[in-house]
Amino acid sequence: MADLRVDLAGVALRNPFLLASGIWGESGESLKGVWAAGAGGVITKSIGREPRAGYPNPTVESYDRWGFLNAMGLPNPGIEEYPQEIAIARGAGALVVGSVFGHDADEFADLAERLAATGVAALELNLSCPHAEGLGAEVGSDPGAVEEICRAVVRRVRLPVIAKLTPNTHDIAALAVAAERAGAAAVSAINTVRGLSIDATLRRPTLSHGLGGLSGPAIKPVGLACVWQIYEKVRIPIVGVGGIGRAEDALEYVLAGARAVEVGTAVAFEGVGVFGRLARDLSSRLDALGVSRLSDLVGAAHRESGAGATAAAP
Amino acid sequence: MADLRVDLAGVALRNPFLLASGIWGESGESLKGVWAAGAGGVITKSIGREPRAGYPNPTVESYDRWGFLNAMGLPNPGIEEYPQEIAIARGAGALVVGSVFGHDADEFADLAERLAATGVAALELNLSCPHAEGLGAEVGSDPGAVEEICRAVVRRVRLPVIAKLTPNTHDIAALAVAAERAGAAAVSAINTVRGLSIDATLRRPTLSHGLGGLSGPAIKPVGLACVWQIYEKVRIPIVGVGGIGRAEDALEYVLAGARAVEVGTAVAFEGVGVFGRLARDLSSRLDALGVSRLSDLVGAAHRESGAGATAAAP
Amino acid sequence: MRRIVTVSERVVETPSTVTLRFTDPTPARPGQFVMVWVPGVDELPMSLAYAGDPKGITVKVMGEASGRIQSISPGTLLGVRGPYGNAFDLSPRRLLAVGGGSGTAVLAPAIEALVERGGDAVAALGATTASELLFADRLRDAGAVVHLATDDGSAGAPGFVTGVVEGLLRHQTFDAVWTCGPEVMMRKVVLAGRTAGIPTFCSVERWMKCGLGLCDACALGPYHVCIDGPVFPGETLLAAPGFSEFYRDASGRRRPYARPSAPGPAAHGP
Amino acid sequence: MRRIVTVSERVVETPSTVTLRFTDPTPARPGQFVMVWVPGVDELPMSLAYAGDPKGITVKVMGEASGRIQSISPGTLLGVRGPYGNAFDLSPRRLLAVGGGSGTAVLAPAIEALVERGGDAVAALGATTASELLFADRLRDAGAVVHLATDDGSAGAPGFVTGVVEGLLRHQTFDAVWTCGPEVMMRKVVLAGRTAGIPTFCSVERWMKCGLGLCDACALGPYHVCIDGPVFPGETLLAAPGFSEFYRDASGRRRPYARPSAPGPAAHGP
Ligand SMILES: Cc1cc2nc3c(=O)[nH]c(=O)nc-3n(C[C@H](O)[C@H](O)[C@H](O)COP(=O)(O)OP(=O)(O)OC[C@H]3O[C@@H](n4cnc5c(N)ncnc54)[C@H](O)[C@@H]3O)c2cc1C
Ligand SMILES: Cc1cc2nc3c(=O)[nH]c(=O)nc-3n(C[C@H](O)[C@H](O)[C@H](O)COP(=O)(O)OP(=O)(O)OC[C@H]3O[C@@H](n4cnc5c(N)ncnc54)[C@H](O)[C@@H]3O)c2cc1C
Ligand SMILES: Cc1cc2nc3c(=O)[nH]c(=O)nc-3n(C[C@H](O)[C@H](O)[C@H](O)COP(=O)(O)O)c2cc1C
Ligand SMILES: Cc1cc2nc3c(=O)[nH]c(=O)nc-3n(C[C@H](O)[C@H](O)[C@H](O)COP(=O)(O)O)c2cc1C
Ligand code: FES
Ligand code: FES
Repeated sequence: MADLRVDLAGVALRNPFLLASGIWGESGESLKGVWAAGAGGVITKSIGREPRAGYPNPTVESYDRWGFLNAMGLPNPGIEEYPQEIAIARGAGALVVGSVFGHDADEFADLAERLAATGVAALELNLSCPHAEGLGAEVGSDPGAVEEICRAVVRRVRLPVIAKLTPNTHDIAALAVAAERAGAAAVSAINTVRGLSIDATLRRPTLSHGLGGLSGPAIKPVGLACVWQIYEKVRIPIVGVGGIGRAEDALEYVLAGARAVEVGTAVAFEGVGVFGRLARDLSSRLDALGVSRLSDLVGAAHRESGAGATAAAP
Repeated sequence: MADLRVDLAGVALRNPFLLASGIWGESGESLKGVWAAGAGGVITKSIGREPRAGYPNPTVESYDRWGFLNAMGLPNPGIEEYPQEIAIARGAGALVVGSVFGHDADEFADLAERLAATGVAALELNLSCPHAEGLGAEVGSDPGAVEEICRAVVRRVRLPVIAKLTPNTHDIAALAVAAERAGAAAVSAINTVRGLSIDATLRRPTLSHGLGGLSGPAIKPVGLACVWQIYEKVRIPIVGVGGIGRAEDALEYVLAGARAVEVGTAVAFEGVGVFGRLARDLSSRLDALGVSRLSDLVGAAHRESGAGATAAAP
Repeated sequence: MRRIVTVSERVVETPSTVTLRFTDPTPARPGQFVMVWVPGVDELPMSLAYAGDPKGITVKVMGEASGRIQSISPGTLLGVRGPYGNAFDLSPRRLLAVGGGSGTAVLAPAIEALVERGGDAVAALGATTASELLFADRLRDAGAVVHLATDDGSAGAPGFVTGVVEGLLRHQTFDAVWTCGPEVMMRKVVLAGRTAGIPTFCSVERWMKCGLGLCDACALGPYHVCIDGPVFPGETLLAAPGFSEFYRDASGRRRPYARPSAPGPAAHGP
Repeated sequence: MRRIVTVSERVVETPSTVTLRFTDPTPARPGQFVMVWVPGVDELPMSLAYAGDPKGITVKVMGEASGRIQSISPGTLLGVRGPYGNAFDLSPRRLLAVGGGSGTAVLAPAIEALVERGGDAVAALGATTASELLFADRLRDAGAVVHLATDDGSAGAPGFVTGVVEGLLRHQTFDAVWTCGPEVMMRKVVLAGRTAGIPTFCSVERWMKCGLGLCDACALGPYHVCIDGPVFPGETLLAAPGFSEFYRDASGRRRPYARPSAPGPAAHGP
């Protein structure tokens, strides 16, 4: 049996599969269920200062097996009430990563500090929500802002800080470099890809917010490209996210440079059992490949590929 | 029967469906075939100064019915030899739009001038190829460069100039604004979305170039979001591209703000007969909706949608 | 995938509930729900009060969105996706169905289907007052024996319907009990079923956004109502943290159910 | 979708051609081709010389990529996608098959399948010299009557195989003629078939990139060899601009076929 354990910036994971933020992440019982299903760790819903109801419905549009478009609007119970949910998950032994979002560096740092006090193993900064004004990607596509926010958080908490980056930019590697420079312990990529769906009969966008973010199998190539480009520019570990639902997807992300991965949409497509399946299948796949430790493969596609294959593109 | 004719920046199209650049566009006989199949017009492969072989194979990766990833590397016969292909298409009565790519404004302008001499009805500038170094999106994600190139071309040719924009940016509307300011007659959006695919067994990218561009149904939400965002910022017409294969897709693009659309990947998925089908189906769909002229619907989703729905996001 | 449907009929059922019918060929089973989009207003989970053709939803005014849905006239376009969730098991030979207020809406098509398959059904319906009793005639027409209760005693037994239920369980035998209504009411029904040794099945409501098992809005203990429910065995619910105690609002915050009846997802009961 | 296969066997067929076998369960019909990816080298269209299990391709050294493919040893991993394109129609009762050089590779499995279905096959194979004659024994084993021609007269009739074909068409009757080889050769075969009033079918080659009808690399007049071919009726080709006159290189430029034999996609003939 191949060894799936990974060290993510000092956090020991029993396997590389983390629950992605925003999926099954509002309630402690759900986080606990994901951990029980075999995840290597669970990332909370992105938490803000105040409770937030998010946008009115419709908030999700589904495409036949290849993706979702969502504009939830960052609903969350707020930092006051959310710690009780983390406590439930931690009570069950879950490794919890806390996710936060904010309007500026100070708010990020405050929230990070408060979440850190709940016993989470690491913090993920949501610098990348594609559909919330003044939050997320609006800040997150500017390397200067990314650096400032990461620096503010790193100064305030002792936990590893993971900067979650947006693909809605021409140069995600520059964002990763900014995060690294600021002392982030890792970066995760990608958040959703900006998209829109329209109902032609009603002549209007189907999501109440209009613009949303695409997730699921359709964005796997985009996520792989981002991880690939980031791997060529930074030395801190990368967490791959986007369209992962089968062990093979995860393996591709690892080969592109990811040390761990997050699983979101697949939880809805496949059910929470996907976590157990992913770990089992990845282990057998590695055995078949004659690889004893997953971590030996991190970034291996950069080393094996021929001349033309590594050429970086804009 | 609803009226599908559209006026695209002074170019009269019999219907809104143009062949997208790079699909079936290298040979005159193929362009002629697309016209005969019922397209409203055909856009040539992007033509450069010299003949270009493109990247070695593999150049295309296919995903089950929802997309392709390609890194062709802009193969083209070069401006010397290509006019004979245009002549074949024009000889059959086809409305031809010439596409060009270059390294700088001068090269774009030279090529545009030479293509203009072949009798094309308009010129599309490929400012957006996601996988060719020093070409395409590398230039095309900088509004300043877009403006400079468009201005240089507009000065040299009398034909309508269409700037084809990349979605691999945080703000495509800013690119459109730059093109409009420079005198472009229209913009088209989108070119492919940057992506990568990896073969886990071989531990290497599957395309010889590594990074490529995603096309097909998977990118329709991305294209719609781009057209939507551009429509809110410019007055020149928009040509929608990305994942259009059914009349409903085209209608969604029109409602989002597109005056005409381009069809690429669907030609491979559905065969060239897709053009006749699209026009027929769109016409019946408009009849069912009680709409007599397609052009009345351009941007209608912006007008009909409620408060929350029109909120622009980053 | 979402369909756009046209409302073909609007029926005022009670002063606070209205049924809207529409044709939608997607097959559904009694107990399932759809996400109903009123463009420009909201998209809400609604049980299918009619699961065949034409489909129908029976809406009680709770707040802004349900108010807007109610006032919809025939010819209006709605977006519909689903059906989602599980259905009632139609195998019981002898059924007791307990509806609190508009909770009867989801029970009605299931009772009809069960009787059609040869089962016997007794229905106990409760409401605040006589005029708010829902689908009593519809269920009688279907062949069910109908018992009534009203808080104000204006029809049937005075008081909560749970009183009627306890009596029925003492004097008759059933293979199963179905119930839909406020969770405090359902809890009592489940406990009464436990005492009588009869399995209970509750249709529960939680705030919903995706309806797809993605967003966690509908979390009820370890379950997601949109995919694991809405129908749960009563014993499962008794063991689930939160049942009849709190629900989560749009932000995911826990909100207690006020007693005996309260605003909240399952508040449209007696 | 691409599969990664392991080369199980390497057979040297002639001094310039080698067959590679590999197991790949995807069903294929004789006449179809696959895109074969040699990691780090190139991906090339290759006809299936064996369409059953294990599959096989027979490769002639033409340039760098085919040279690298040839030298591949058992155990090597290859990427394979497809099969793509159409197949030979196996209904003729009496067939004449005309192979020029390694063009015989694609004919062989189709001839075997036709004979297996009860058809009679006569094969006329041409090559530059005796040692380059491909699959003569394989076709005899399959039950075909085999005629040979070599440019240098070292085996069979001296000169081009088209001479043999003209003789066969004069003295025997056939339901159909299949051919694969240089286009100038195929053109002659098509014209001979026309004179004899027998339908001809040619397997043609063009530069290929996508193999999916997307990129236009394989354009041959109004057709795309990857989806409309590789097998075309001879009369269709005679009417197609470019047939036997030019092909397109990787940039899409027209390149004339030099005569009588030339470098280019279909140049690996007699
Ligand atoms: C599976 C299921 C089936 C349902 N079936 C029916 C039915 O057949 N008939 C019927 O009248 N109602 C039904 N409901 C309840 C309905 O979805 C709404 O909750 C109710 O109509 C109130 O909506 P409102 O926006 O008017 O109220 P609001 O003024 O917005 O709020 C009143 C209360 O309704 C609840 N609510 C609002 N939005 C939602 C939402 N998206 N999801 C869940 N609860 C929400 C909240 O608890 C809120 O406190 C069902 C709910 C679920 C989960
Ligand atoms: C449908 C089809 C079936 C084929 N079947 C066989 C077969 O069974 N056996 C066999 O040996 N060859 C076959 N070929 C030809 C083969 O694909 C190559 O063209 C040939 O091997 C030369 O490759 P090279 O790279 O070594 O040559 P290069 O040195 O690259 O070039 C020599 C010539 O080969 C041609 N060529 C190179 N790359 C390609 C390409 N991607 N697509 C088409 N032509 C190309 C060009 O005309 C070039 O001038 C087939 C081609 C097609 C289109
Ligand atoms: C419904 C939904 C809600 C999400 N909410 C958040 C969030 O709160 N914070 C965040 O960082 N990412 C959020 N995401 C993004 C995911 O964490 C993930 O980056 C993205 O969905 C791509 O992964 P996937 O394809 O596996 O879903 C959300 C995604 C979805 C689908
Ligand atoms: C194989 C291929 C080649 C392409 N070549 C070009 C090109 O030369 N110039 C260009 O502007 N766009 C090119 N594109 C982009 C398409 O024109 C189009 O913008 C994109 O594919 C999205 O549309 P679709 O989803 O309908 O394919 C190419 C796309 C594909 C798939
Ligand atoms: S409504 Fe989103 S998980 Fe149930
Ligand atoms: S090889 Fe691309 S169209 Fe045929």
